[in-house]
Amino acid sequence: MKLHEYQAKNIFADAGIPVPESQLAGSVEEVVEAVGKIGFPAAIKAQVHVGGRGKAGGIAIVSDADEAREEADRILGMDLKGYTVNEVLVEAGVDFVDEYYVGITMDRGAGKPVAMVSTKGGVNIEEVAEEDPDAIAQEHIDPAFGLHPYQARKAVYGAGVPKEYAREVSGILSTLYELYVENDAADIEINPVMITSDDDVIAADAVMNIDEDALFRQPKLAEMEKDSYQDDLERKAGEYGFDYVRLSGNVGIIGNGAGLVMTTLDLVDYYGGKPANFLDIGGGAKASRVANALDMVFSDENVDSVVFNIFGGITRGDEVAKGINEALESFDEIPKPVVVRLAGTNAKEGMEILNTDLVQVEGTLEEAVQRAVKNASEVEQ
Amino acid sequence: MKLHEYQAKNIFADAGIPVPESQLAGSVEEVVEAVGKIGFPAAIKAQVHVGGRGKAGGIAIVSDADEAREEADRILGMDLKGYTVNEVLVEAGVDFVDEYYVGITMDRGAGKPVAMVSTKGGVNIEEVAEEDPDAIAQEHIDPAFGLHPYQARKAVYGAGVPKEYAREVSGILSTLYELYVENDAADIEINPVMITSDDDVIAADAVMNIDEDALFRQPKLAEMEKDSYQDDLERKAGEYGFDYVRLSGNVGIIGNGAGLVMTTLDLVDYYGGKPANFLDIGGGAKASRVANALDMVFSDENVDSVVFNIFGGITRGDEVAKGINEALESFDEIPKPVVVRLAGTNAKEGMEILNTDLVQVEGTLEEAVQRAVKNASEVEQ
Amino acid sequence: MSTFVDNDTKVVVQGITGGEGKFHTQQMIEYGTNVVAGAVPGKGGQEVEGVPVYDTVDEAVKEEDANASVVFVPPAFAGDAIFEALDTDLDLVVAITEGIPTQDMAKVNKRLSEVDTRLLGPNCPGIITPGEAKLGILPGNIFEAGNVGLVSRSGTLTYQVVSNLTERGIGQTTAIGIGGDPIIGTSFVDALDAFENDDETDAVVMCGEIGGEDEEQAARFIAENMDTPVAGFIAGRTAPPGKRMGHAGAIVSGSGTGTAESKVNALNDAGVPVGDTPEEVADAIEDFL
Amino acid sequence: MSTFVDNDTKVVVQGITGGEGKFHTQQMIEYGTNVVAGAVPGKGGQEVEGVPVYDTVDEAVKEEDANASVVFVPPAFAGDAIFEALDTDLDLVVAITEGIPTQDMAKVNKRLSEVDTRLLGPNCPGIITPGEAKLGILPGNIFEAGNVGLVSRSGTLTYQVVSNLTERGIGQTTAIGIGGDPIIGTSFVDALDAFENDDETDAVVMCGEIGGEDEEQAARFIAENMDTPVAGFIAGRTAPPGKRMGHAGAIVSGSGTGTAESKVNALNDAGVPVGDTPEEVADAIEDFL
Repeated sequence: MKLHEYQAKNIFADAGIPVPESQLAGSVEEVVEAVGKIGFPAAIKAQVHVGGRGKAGGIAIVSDADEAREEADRILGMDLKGYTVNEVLVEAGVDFVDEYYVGITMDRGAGKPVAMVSTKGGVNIEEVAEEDPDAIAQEHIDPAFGLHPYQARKAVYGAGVPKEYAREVSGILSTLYELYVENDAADIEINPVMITSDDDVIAADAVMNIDEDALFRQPKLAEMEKDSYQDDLERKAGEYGFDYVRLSGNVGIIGNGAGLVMTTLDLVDYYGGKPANFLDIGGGAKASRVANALDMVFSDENVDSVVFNIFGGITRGDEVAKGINEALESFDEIPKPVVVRLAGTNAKEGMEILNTDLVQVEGTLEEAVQRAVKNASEVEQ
Repeated sequence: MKLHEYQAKNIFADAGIPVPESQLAGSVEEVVEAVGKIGFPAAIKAQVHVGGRGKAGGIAIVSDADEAREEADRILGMDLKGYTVNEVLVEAGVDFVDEYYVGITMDRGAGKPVAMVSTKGGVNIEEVAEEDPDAIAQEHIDPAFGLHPYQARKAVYGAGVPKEYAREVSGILSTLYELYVENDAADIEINPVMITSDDDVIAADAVMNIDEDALFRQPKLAEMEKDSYQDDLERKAGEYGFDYVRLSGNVGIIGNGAGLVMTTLDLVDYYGGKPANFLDIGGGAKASRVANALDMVFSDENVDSVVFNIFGGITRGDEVAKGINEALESFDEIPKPVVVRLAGTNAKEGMEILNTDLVQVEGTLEEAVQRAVKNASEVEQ
Repeated sequence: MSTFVDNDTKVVVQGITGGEGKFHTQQMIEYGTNVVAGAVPGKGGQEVEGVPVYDTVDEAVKEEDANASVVFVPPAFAGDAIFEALDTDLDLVVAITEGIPTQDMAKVNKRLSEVDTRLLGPNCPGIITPGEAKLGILPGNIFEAGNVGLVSRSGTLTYQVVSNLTERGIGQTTAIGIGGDPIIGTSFVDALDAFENDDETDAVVMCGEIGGEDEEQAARFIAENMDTPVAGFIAGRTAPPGKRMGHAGAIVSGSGTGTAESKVNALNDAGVPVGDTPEEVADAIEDFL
Repeated sequence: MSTFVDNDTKVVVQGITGGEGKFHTQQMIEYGTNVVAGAVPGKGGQEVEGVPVYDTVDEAVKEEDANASVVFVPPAFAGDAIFEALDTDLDLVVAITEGIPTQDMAKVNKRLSEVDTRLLGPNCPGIITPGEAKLGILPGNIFEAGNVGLVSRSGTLTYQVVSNLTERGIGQTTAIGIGGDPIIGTSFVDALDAFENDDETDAVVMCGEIGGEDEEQAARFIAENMDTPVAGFIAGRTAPPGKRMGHAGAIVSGSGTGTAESKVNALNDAGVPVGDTPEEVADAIEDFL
């Protein structure tokens, strides 16, 4: 779960990491008011979950009120890589002489977090990692001990941060690790840490992604989750408790188990179709959950055809069939053709219950997907 | 450093461990006022750093105001194993059906903390440990991970705590470990944890000893240190920053290094004398520190004779000699005879500086101690 | 020979009194698994499906001589439950629970390096040696004893591939679910190594998916250390970067690591045929035998 | 042969720019110790007593090939400094610092179990192999090369006993200060074991003190494993229970464990003569030789 820059910066500031003076604004008038307080130059930064906002036109530096009004008007409401900008962060401009990168993420291979520092900040750190890996100093963190102060120093000196800033930057790194743990972060980074012309060290950007599996013990962050959805469908999936990812195709996909649903998407693609979504109803789903899943997929206006692929382990075929019947029987006309494939636990019982007037039934995964792809292509024509 | 029961209970209560309603009182009137609020029966408990207060008469249970007044008058000001009672904790009496022990201490041999639970609470736990060690369930704690919840449960079930109290008692144990870490405790225990007739679980006593070496990062506890001294001499030693222990003999002892000072005490005893104190001036002591040490020992009215034993490593004999001279030259008459033995770094230079009109000089440890013992016995006669 | 579990495996079920724990205990017993105890704090003294319940895993192990556990404890408490299991010198711990916070698992991972116990999962369907024992939630009826080993990051995908095999009359030595989380106990390499050393396993199916680099490591291991032929499948070819595809571990990073393409290429380079469909995986295995 | 340190030991001094660090670096160099580097955060690039200073121990080890460190870092930062040293694969870390919080040392102790480095101390005077090298604060001039090993929990008591030996013309192979804290790296047993395996050590002095049970363990070790004769001394016979006698570790518990009596008895039972005075210890050693 991604936090917005302003949310992450609030958390950073509360922990004592210096951030520029800033104010959140949702309208042009609020932006003008904010720059009035903050002064010039000021930055106006789109608050959307998109990397490379700057290049995409989501950030503007303004030097007077007219420019602020103009840029606010341009950015608020704009579409940034599929996300609509509803809020901007108005922030004091920083006159900087250098930019560093500091961040912490989970190294899956090592099974432990890793702290990273680079003096090549302000650019895409993945590119730095590829082109000049030595420019990023790394320290693996033993999660039982946490980040030792000496490790923070070692990373900072190892990255070549000049002595006069080393103490502050390593202090920021140590604080970042505390926040990483306290907030169950998956990633946390500042890119760039700016060195100002006054020799101050300041977090000019803030990225924080939260481990969704830990939201149960992060009530404040869970509150922020509602701001993190890209659109109404994602929000709906969140409310229903589905693992859902929206894609750009027209074949709606529902299944149980991440691997099997991914495989269903892949087969749609393999047989020439375009998946509209990933939707995993999870293990042991009851009829109502199945109905909710169909509601989700039907709500996506891009969907022309649906494939329902269940291999029952804990999930029972009869429950799934009941759910499909319930959902479809509520329609006067089935909105999109639905292909159903049921296998595994109670599949036979499910097939007996299933109202085959309302759905098309196939015996294998491959056949079901091919039929759904065909249905979609027929609608397109 | 020992905390008083009321100090520890405040810390427990802030952490959510249930404690009886209580109020600190320094006078009979305050006790009467306190029982008026708290009701009867009430306990009046001497706040001194002594084990076995109950047996020694430091605790009274009172059932009306007259009794409270009487007992308060008896306990306040009483001498409890050498400590004067200046304050009592007035506490609501608890009607209990069972008493447990929970505690955490450092297992030096294992190099890690150990959590202990016993259903034989309310008595001296060391005696339980000796007579029925199986009655104490122990769980060693990996300090990198902390006390796992399963360990707290394992100790509680292992000790035979009934199921209906297991969750609360293991919760208390987990909280104790948090407090142990947060406060840099050396020991922390509740003896007894009482099960009340209403099935409540409550900490009826509280023991907390703090690692003195960690007081630098425990400012609140360091504040309490001034309440922890037995007498003015200990307070003075605390101000001077000496490792000092007062004993009951009449040979004052000053030296450098714990092992050598202990050895000097042992030799005083071995040669028939009685050590008055342990006083370690530490490594690399300057002249002023040496003078302070002499001031300390002279302030002890029990002291009849002083032995100054220095084996210089970092400590320099010339600095010590200078300090001795300065301290003694300020007297018109030397209060107690001082025997000096200087060896190691700059001992020769020290011997040259030392004003031998004011002190007696010996060449070996054994000779110096024997001379000081003789001096003391002569004063006694 | 079987891998990790067999007739002699004595199982304690952690969380046996919960809905899932109870249901699958019954299923495991029905399959023939030797479930000897349950462990649930505060429920010691009860019985579930005829199995005695203890307050702690330690007691269950001591009283019933268990050498393996299956964890059905909810995510908030599952990390602690795994630590508890790892404290009792078991041979195997199978963590079914989905949704354990990753930082909890990083700590478990550290603890794993200090003990000799093997962890499967978490977020895995468990392990089955057909005809002998199953530990977990896999539907026993689709498996058949035979000579193919299977290792997979995904539950239902495993069932799909197994049914493709079983329908052709190809049975399995052992099927191992290693789990869909970013940090797991047993890796592909560990499982492949076990299959390579199992005389009865003549071929292996490996079902990977996007995220991480376990499949790439497995490919290197296969190329360098395995004589037993392996066929592969990789799920998530159509997954967009930066999106978690159900499994916490199934995510292509924004910088493009963990892609299906990288994994398929690595396996192909190691001489491992990778099926475009589950049927093609079964075809490849049939060719091997 | 020498124990733990010799001519080839290459030393990095942590905290070399502080008063104590500077002074003792000069003293160590003067004694002939091969001090190759210092390590102090933020002071990299400086020189102290002709020795180059680095920002991290890691750098110092890499650049100067050090294999041992001496820690003169103040107590608040010393735990971290020891962790840093333990991260660099040194053979030996000598922690001089007194007053490190015990809970910090419990964590260090855990880390020690994961690495191959030996820790001496903390709160110890260091180690000296007379004529070869000293790491720490021991006054070199009182030592003389010879055939007696010495291990002690106390600094100045060590000097006292050593001077009693040296005055009689009895020299030392190595003198090891293990430190006066409750949790220390190298124990009596470790040091005794090293002396037992050192051909040049013909007798050993062991100076214990009240608190803990290290001396009792050492007594068992001597009885079971040592041919080299040992003479003992135990400080703190007159210490009252519950009072910390200078050293954080020198405390007889309220329940009466850690007494001098228990230690003297254990050593006597193991056939170790325990002197009532330092002179008597020297007498016993003289008898052995």
